Amino acid sequence: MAGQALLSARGLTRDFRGFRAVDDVDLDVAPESVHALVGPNGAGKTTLFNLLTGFLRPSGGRIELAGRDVTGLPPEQVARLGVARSFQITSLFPQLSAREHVALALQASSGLGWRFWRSAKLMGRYTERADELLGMVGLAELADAPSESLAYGRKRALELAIALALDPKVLLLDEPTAGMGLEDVDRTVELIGRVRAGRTVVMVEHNMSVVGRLADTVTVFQAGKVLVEGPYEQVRADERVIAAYLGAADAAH
Amino acid sequence: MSGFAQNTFNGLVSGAFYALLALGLAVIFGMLRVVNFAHGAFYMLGAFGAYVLLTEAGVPFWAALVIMPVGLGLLGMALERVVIHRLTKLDPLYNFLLTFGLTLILQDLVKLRYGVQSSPYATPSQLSGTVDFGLFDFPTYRVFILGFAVLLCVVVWWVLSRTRIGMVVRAATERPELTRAFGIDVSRWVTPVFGFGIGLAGLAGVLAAPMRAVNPLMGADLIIVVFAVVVIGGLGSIFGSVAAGFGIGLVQSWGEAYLSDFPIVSQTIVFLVMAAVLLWRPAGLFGREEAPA
Amino acid sequence: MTSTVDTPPDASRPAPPSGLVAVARAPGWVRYALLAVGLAVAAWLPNGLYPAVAVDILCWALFAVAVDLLLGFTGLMSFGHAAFWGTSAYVTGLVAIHAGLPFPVAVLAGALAAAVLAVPIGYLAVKRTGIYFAMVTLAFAQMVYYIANDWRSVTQGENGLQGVPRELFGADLTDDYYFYYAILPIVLLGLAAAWRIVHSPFGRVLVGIRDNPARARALGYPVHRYKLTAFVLSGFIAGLGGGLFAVGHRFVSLDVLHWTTSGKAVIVVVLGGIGTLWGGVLGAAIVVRLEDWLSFSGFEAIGLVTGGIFVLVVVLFRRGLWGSAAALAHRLAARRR
Amino acid sequence: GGGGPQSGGDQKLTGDKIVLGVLNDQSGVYSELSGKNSVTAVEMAIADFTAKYGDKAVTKNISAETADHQNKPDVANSKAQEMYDRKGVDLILDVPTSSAALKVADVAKEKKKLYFNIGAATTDLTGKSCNKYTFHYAYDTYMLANGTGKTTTEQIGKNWYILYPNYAFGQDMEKSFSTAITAAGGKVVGKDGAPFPNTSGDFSTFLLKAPNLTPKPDVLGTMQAGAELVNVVKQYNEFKLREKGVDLAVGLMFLTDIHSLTPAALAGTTYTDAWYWNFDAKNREFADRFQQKTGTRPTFAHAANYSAALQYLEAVQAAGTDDADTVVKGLEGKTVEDVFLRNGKIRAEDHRVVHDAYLAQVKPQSEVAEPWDYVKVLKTIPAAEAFRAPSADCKL
Amino acid sequence: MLRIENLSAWYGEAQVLRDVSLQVAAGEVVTLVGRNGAGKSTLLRCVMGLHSGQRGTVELDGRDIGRLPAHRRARLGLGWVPDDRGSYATLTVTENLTLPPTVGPDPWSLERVYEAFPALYTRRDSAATMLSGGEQQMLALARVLRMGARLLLCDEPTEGLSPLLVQQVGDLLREAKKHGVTVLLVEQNLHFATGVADRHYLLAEGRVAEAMDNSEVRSRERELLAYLGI
Ligand SMILES: Nc1ncnc2c1ncn2[C@@H]1O[C@H](COP(=O)(O)OP(=O)(O)OP(=O)(O)O)[C@@H](O)[C@H]1O
Ligand SMILES: Nc1ncnc2c1ncn2[C@@H]1O[C@H](COP(=O)(O)OP(=O)(O)OP(=O)(O)O)[C@@H](O)[C@H]1O
Ligand SMILES: [Mg+2]
Ligand SMILES: [Mg+2]
Repeated sequence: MAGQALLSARGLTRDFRGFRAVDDVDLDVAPESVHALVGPNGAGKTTLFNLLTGFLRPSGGRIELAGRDVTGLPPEQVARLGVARSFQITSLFPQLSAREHVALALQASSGLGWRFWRSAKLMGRYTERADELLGMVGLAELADAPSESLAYGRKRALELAIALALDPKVLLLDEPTAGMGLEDVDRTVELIGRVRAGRTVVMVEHNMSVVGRLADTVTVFQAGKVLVEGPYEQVRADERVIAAYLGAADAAH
Repeated sequence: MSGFAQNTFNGLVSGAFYALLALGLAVIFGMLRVVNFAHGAFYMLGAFGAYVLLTEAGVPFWAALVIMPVGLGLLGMALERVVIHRLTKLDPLYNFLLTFGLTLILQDLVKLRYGVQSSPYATPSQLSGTVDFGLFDFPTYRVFILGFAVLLCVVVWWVLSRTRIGMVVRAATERPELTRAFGIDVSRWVTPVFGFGIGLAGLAGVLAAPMRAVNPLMGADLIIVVFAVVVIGGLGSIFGSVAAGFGIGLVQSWGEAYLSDFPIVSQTIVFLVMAAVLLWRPAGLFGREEAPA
Repeated sequence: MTSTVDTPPDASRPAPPSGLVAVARAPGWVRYALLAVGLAVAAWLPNGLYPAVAVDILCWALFAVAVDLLLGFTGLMSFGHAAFWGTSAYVTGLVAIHAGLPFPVAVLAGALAAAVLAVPIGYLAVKRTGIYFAMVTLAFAQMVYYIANDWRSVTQGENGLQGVPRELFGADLTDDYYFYYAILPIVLLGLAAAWRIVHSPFGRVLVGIRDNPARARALGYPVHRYKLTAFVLSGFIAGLGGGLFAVGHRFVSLDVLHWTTSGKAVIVVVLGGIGTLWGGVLGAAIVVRLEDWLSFSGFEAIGLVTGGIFVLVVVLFRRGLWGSAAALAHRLAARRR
Repeated sequence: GGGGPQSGGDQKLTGDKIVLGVLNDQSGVYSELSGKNSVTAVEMAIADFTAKYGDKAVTKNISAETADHQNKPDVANSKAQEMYDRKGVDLILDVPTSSAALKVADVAKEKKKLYFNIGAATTDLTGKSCNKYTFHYAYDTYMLANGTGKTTTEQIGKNWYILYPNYAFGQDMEKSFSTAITAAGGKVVGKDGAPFPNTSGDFSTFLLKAPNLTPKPDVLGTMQAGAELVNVVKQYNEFKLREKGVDLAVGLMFLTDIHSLTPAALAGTTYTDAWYWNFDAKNREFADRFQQKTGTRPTFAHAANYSAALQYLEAVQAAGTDDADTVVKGLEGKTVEDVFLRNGKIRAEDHRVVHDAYLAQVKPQSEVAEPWDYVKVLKTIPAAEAFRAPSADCKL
Repeated sequence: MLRIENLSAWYGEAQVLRDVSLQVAAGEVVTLVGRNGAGKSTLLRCVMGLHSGQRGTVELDGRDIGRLPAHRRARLGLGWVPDDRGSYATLTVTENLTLPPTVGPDPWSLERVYEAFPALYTRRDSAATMLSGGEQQMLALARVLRMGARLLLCDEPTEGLSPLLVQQVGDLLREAKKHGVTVLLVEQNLHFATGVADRHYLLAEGRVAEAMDNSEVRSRERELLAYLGI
């Protein structure tokens, strides 16, 4: 299994001043799969994301991307290796327009960002592709609006567009549908379904219907540890998961 | 050996001034997120005020020790009401710039009225003797300063960390709007704290008057060193600022005494320490890592 | 160093001083007209002002633009830029005195030295942001000041480096009037470079980093390295100004390294308008001219005036002169539409 | 002064006027010991000159210009140029702060206009930075150190501890002091450079060290100036060093410093003064007139500014022209006597203006009979001894 | 209890609320549904007194509170759960909870809060912004319960909560209601909304498009979902 995994963690641990948020986690994400991480609040999912993307250094353990050791690399390098993420709590550039966000993301993979002697007009080459991506997430008309004026749900969509712009091998989505209206949720699910082709997606999601529709594998966390792992239907029916996470009512429903 | 003890004692006394100033800065920063560049100017006003009170109204040292901090505290509160608080919504840099401008103004106002020459101020007669410590004797006034400063730091630390005041004010400055939505009248809390921080600077000034040259520029260069002290201790950490204040006082005193052949070292030692701290613990020795920017 | 990202980019902290203002989005003819007016004024300046003052304005304009490059476009307020201005002044002076090279070469050497110094200082300083950055740069600049103060054998200490020549292939540049025109092209080049940096892809990344560094990292931008690069570029441009200043005054004193020099540079930028670039040029012209006038006016309290300007600008019109004018023009244009 | 007035007919004054420029610190640390009151002193000189010559004066159109250099050499540079070029200034006076003083010397040389420095102490003005158009009035580090070091060693105590601020001025002073002390048969048992600027304002480390040295020093020589001097003296008293048998000698002190420290704090302290207002009747008469105009007693810098302005006007009067080269020729080697210059001589070799100096001692508070009368003169140091011999570094 | 009459609000020149009128009776739980950007959060901020560009009437218990500053409104018993959760980075969890003064007759004790949210208890000494997203959401809700507010203004309180916790929040709100607390709830999750609320307002483009009761919402669920999405 470990051999085929695109992204894998071994014994991953992270402490915060004596508090262990992620505790000896082994995780294998198969290439071109959609892998969902679920679990109660505070189980350590976001922390795991931060570890995988280099925003946090692990206190122990090892992370491999396509067989390469990426433990402890800074986030920008992880990003350059083809791992893109969205943020659970919206994180944008308040004064830039939606299009500029996407252009900035598209540019990141080229060395253009260092050209302080060239004209910014060069970035115009990304406009077309940016508009295309914005169209995909339903933001075509809002391309010129500064991101601070977007309502919350739109910001989530923009997060997704930015992550896609990086054309990543691995896409890490932290609660991509949180705060969205149902239609937007459907659109997002459909979008993820579309972009997953040729990519690996890891997502944190509390909306079980989204998980059910997309995920090949589901890992359930509790208190920093892996509780259960398996296909959706199997996990969903698991007693432990119902007790710790889903709750009886929801499971019945 | 007695030389070493004396140098240590001296280091603690000049550290007491750093500590008092750093404490005021830390209170204001920790609570209001304002780096008060004018802190040195208020220190100067404290010393000058004591001088003016004495020469123009015959007010003695002990009375000045109460009047100046209170008076400057009120001035600080007015200042907070009129300008500082308008800027707290913005980047903290604006308040830094504002207080920088204020420093220039305050210095020049005093200069216009009283000139740049240092003004005389005598040690209060009750404290003009020396205390015998066996190995060495030491000016009573210095002993007084050390005791007073330590006491004050402890009291302030206790009030701010053990009572509700600190908590409310921190909340009020971090998210004024939200805090108001919880039924807390933000301005009623924030303004006095700013005044209090300024009052501390004024107090340090009055204490300095008998020991240091009293002139309009006395706080100008000092404040930069105090900034470095505060960076070392951890900006906003009350304990860190006080500890770093005393620590830097000691290090400087020892440096002067034992490294006098390397003037460049003893002069830049504060900054060297700061560079080292930045490399090792960017948030300062006792500072908490802020949510990353 | 620990870092977390799962906090809002800065709900608690308001956005840094705003950048890209209306002028950048003004119609082309407006921009060309402004450029033409600016060049015309620059060409005329020493005829209307005392040439030595005009030379100072040019140098300070470069300095201010360098500071704004960091403050307005990277969100980093350096309160220690005197370190670069001053270091370049000293190196320029030493090269000019000892090597007898044409002054542009000496100035270039000075600016390079400033850029080199900016590497270690920047490396340490960019670990911190916001107000911490200001305090850290301030402290390091003060350290450079003390070193220059103590390193008498090279810097001549308090007496300053006297007799910096204005060598340019034997041309007689003793008259400031001609010297002004000799340095004008260098200054314009420096300003153009700053403009180009701001309006380059690199500049866009800087603005992104300014507004949300964590996000920029997640996009794959090495934030610290970008900031450091901006810091070094800014140090270089400040160094150009400082070197010309040294040649302009034909000597270098410790004052070029003092923290009040850093403070003055920030005043100039704030008065002109943070994040406007050209505001710095305007601010330099006003502050330098004003100080010149004040010192002959017999008014003793210069600090009262500069401090007063500072307070007024910060409290009443934070956009500064250029920013306010641009915003006004923008609003008028919008109303007409 | 010598030389009769020229006939009014063939005056060769540029613009038919004489303009004296006072360039000094009007807002900073030197603004009281010199500053605006120096302008008043120069105006008094103009009035006295005009009164003296009446209609025979080379011109009646004499005025004073002034500018604040804020102790910044770059400002001094621009102001000096502007004064010479735009304000028609014939002579620049004062210019405290060594770096500014040296810079203005450069300007004077280049513009070929006269410059009388009064406020600065550096001997470089008459050493490696001397030039044809620059004259150094009043005092310099050599005079201060030599006067105090030598005379105090002879009269008060042989063993010295020297505390100096660690920058150019302080280091020069320390060297000159040590030389003077040793030459007079004294000994420097310890010396320390204190940080400059000393931001903490604390000198106690050094002051505590002094009485514990062996042999125990008789005199603490402090080279600090201005506010730092105030700090040293306050702490000297705090640690009761005088009671412990260590007397105080000060490198550079002005009347205004004594005023701000109070004689009580300084009683017994020795220093070298270039001039003292209550030395004799002549000085006192000038001081009275000065006080009427300014409300305060003159420092030596004020008197020197008066004297310098007057001597320049006399020289122009004698030459009948304000042409700089001619005036310089007239000044060189001239012996002069006025309220400030006693046994004065303008040396041709290096343009040092030499004159009598005075070793002064601060009176105890009880002996202070009237405001500002703070010192008694212990000894008059003759002009020939007071200043160093012309330096080989100086090539005019 | 709460009456809003002809409320309009602007951001700069853009109008986001247009003559909104609605009422919430004492003891009622009323939801506000609407698409992203419909102006729901803005409405809550207007009620709280935190939005500067507004016009119209806001009455609490028949008293016009439109001119009162936010802290006075809070003292009358308003409790706000902001959409960004409003955690204080400079305060610990316990401090976040004890910061607001009590403003109503039935404040929760700290013990009761920790019993209801054990996760908060384990993290009680951490800075609030270091909590996970869901924990912060719990904290925000717990905070207003501790104030004992009579009228809760909850902005999407279930966002980011695990299913189990969503149920718990539902229970809490029902429980609070039993104790006479009134709730104005902004919610995207219709299923959740019908579970706790008595009535619903549909906000569209800054106007109240419809007022509905539970049965109506259930019967028109498909249609509403479609509408909310478009
Ligand atoms: N920087 C930090 N310092 C201290 N504790 C932290 C830090 N970051 C996270 N934690 C703690 O670690 C635990 C796991 O947090 P994490 O954000 O990973 O949870 P999560 O699974 O993403 O939860 P949610 O679904 O609510 O987002 C939480 O209890 C949280 O309080
Ligand atoms: N600070 C702001 N500046 C300008 N416009 C804003 C601002 N905040 C919100 N808006 C705009 O006001 C409108 C209403 O926003 P509001 O946040 O009230 O919507 P909402 O219904 O709460 O949406 P969501 O469900 O996404 O939270 C949106 O169109 C939004 O773009
Ligand atoms: Mg999370
Ligand atoms: Mg909302």
